[in-house]
Amino acid sequence: MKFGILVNEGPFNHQASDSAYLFAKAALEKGHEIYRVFFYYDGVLNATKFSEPQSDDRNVVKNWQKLAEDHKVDLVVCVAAGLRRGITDASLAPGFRISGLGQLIEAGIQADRMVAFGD
Amino acid sequence: MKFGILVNEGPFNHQASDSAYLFAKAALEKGHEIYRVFFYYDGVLNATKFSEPQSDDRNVVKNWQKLAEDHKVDLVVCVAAGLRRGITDASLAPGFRISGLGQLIEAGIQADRMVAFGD
Amino acid sequence: MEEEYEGGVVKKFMYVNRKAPFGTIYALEVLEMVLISAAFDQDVHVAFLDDGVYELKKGFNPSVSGMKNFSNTYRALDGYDIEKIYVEQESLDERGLTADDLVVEAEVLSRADMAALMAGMDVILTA
Amino acid sequence: MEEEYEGGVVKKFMYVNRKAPFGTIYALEVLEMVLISAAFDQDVHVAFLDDGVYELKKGFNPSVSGMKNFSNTYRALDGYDIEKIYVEQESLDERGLTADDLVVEAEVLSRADMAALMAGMDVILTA
Amino acid sequence: MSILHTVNKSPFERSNLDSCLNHATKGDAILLIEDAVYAAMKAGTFAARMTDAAKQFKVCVLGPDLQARGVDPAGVIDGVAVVDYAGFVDLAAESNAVNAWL
Amino acid sequence: MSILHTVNKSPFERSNLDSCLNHATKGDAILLIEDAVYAAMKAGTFAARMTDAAKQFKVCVLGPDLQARGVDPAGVIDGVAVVDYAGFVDLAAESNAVNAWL
Repeated sequence: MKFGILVNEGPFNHQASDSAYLFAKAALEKGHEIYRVFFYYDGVLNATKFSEPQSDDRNVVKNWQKLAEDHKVDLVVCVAAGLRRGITDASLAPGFRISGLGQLIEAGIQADRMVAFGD
Repeated sequence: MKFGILVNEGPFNHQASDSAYLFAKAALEKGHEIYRVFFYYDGVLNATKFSEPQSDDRNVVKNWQKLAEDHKVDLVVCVAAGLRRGITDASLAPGFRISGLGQLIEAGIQADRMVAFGD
Repeated sequence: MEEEYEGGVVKKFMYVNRKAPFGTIYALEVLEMVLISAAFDQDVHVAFLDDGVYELKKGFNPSVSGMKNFSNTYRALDGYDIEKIYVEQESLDERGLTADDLVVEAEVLSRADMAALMAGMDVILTA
Repeated sequence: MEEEYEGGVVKKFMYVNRKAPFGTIYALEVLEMVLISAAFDQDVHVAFLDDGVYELKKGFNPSVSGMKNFSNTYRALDGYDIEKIYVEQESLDERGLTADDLVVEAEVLSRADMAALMAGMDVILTA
Repeated sequence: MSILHTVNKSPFERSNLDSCLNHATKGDAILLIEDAVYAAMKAGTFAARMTDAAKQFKVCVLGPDLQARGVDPAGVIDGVAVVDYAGFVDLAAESNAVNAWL
Repeated sequence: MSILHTVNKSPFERSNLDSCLNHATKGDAILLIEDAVYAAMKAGTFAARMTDAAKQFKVCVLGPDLQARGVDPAGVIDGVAVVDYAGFVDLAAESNAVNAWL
């Protein structure tokens, strides 16, 4: 089955991003496909390349990047939400791409299920 | 009277930052002093130099910078909260400075009133 | 907004508004989502319940803060062929509002009918 | 944490914990605030009410998510000379908790006494 | 001794305002800002609780936040004062401490 | 036709869970995650509402989020099933759509 995932909140301040990541990982482990992860609202902040969490904490940005690397998951950051919040090409971490909100709607159409995580 | 201000949330997603700015502006207009504005939790995201809001929207980051310029307000971003969330020297907007959480406690001691804005 | 979807699949989408405007950006950014969705030939439903009914209140004027006044955009939704707009009666009642207080002509549904409508959706997007 | 305040002013500070742990980072970052405050010679009070009482619950184990388990830090607060820790009775009751469920020995106050304590503070910091 | 309590969330969505009302003490001021301004409306299920609160405390509401949301000041509960940001600053200055119910 | 509803906030802090319970229909599943797992505890003032809900809906709670918060699965309301992330995925796959009460 194909899942689309929507992430509404940034890393660390809310658990939403962790929950979304663990859901995606579990879905892949069960043989499902992740059609796309779309980052909207403060969710775009998951894609900053400048995050340096403490050594005894998880690294949320790296978690997403590894998922993209290992499973070719499409990580899309909303361009308009990103511009407001300072996520642009200048701050985007490798593994993420910036695109339009239409990519979320398209994921809703193409995926069998959309699952959203937020505040 | 000396006011200290604590900003707990990032720009755009929450009104907290707008409220804090308008409070600070009103206090200055009444002849009070702003001892320091401290940005903690997601509040550190107010200090990104990459934010480019739409032309018909207010520019939260610029609002803070102008306040600092016009009134020499001390805008301090928490180093630990910033590191997690990708606010470091590489992403810091002019007018803000990065320092320790002790600067918040010190503001609490020095200012006559601390006023916090958040989610 | 030039994107066009050619796949031929038509799903029932519901955009659920449950948050008050201005205190957070969710209302505005859900609205941006709804506008984009008009470019895809999908069966779009927009629902307002709980504090989301405040999003449709007449008389917005956020000029002091410089925040965007997106009230007119709700009124323009039918220009995008988005006509299935639903507001929950109980949510209005609890907040002392009536349909006359709203900027759009929406279909007012009971909570039970709103629940039944939601139950038939393929994709539900909330913030 | 080498910062030291030499001004001689001693104010009554209260750090108010009203949020559940893990769902948001507020509990952890308030705790970091409390630890830093130990370096300044102030009269520190730490209060737990509403969902904040969950922060003191025994048995945290966030290993699955890799989030930091900051439970031990509460226990270590007295090592920082932070000894005025208050928990609200009604908040415990509503959540079916008792003082035995907590990782620290805190003074349990009624809601009215908590309100009275708050009323005497100079600086109140919450998240 | 008095405290200025600020509340910024809708009473329909969160328990902040309830918690504030449970912890305010005689003589305190309560200022409703941001989405909490809806609690100042005469109509709706929360009005009784606020009308009662306005008898015990000095309850104020931030005018610019009412205005942004299209709430007519004429619809504000009797005994609740509408203030602007300068009034917010005055309330903070007149109190001994500000307690934000975030 | 059935919906999986997810709720992630404490019922003491926010109205999300209440709103979800008011809009779920017969045959739906409800999964409590993040801070909503507290709603699954046998003790406390919210337990009666959830015990009742567990009779009408398939109510589940995310085990790893219980564990993180030190909530003993033995203290979970009868009729509420504890699932892991794989179980969350199964619930989503078995339903026709997922409705997140954010």
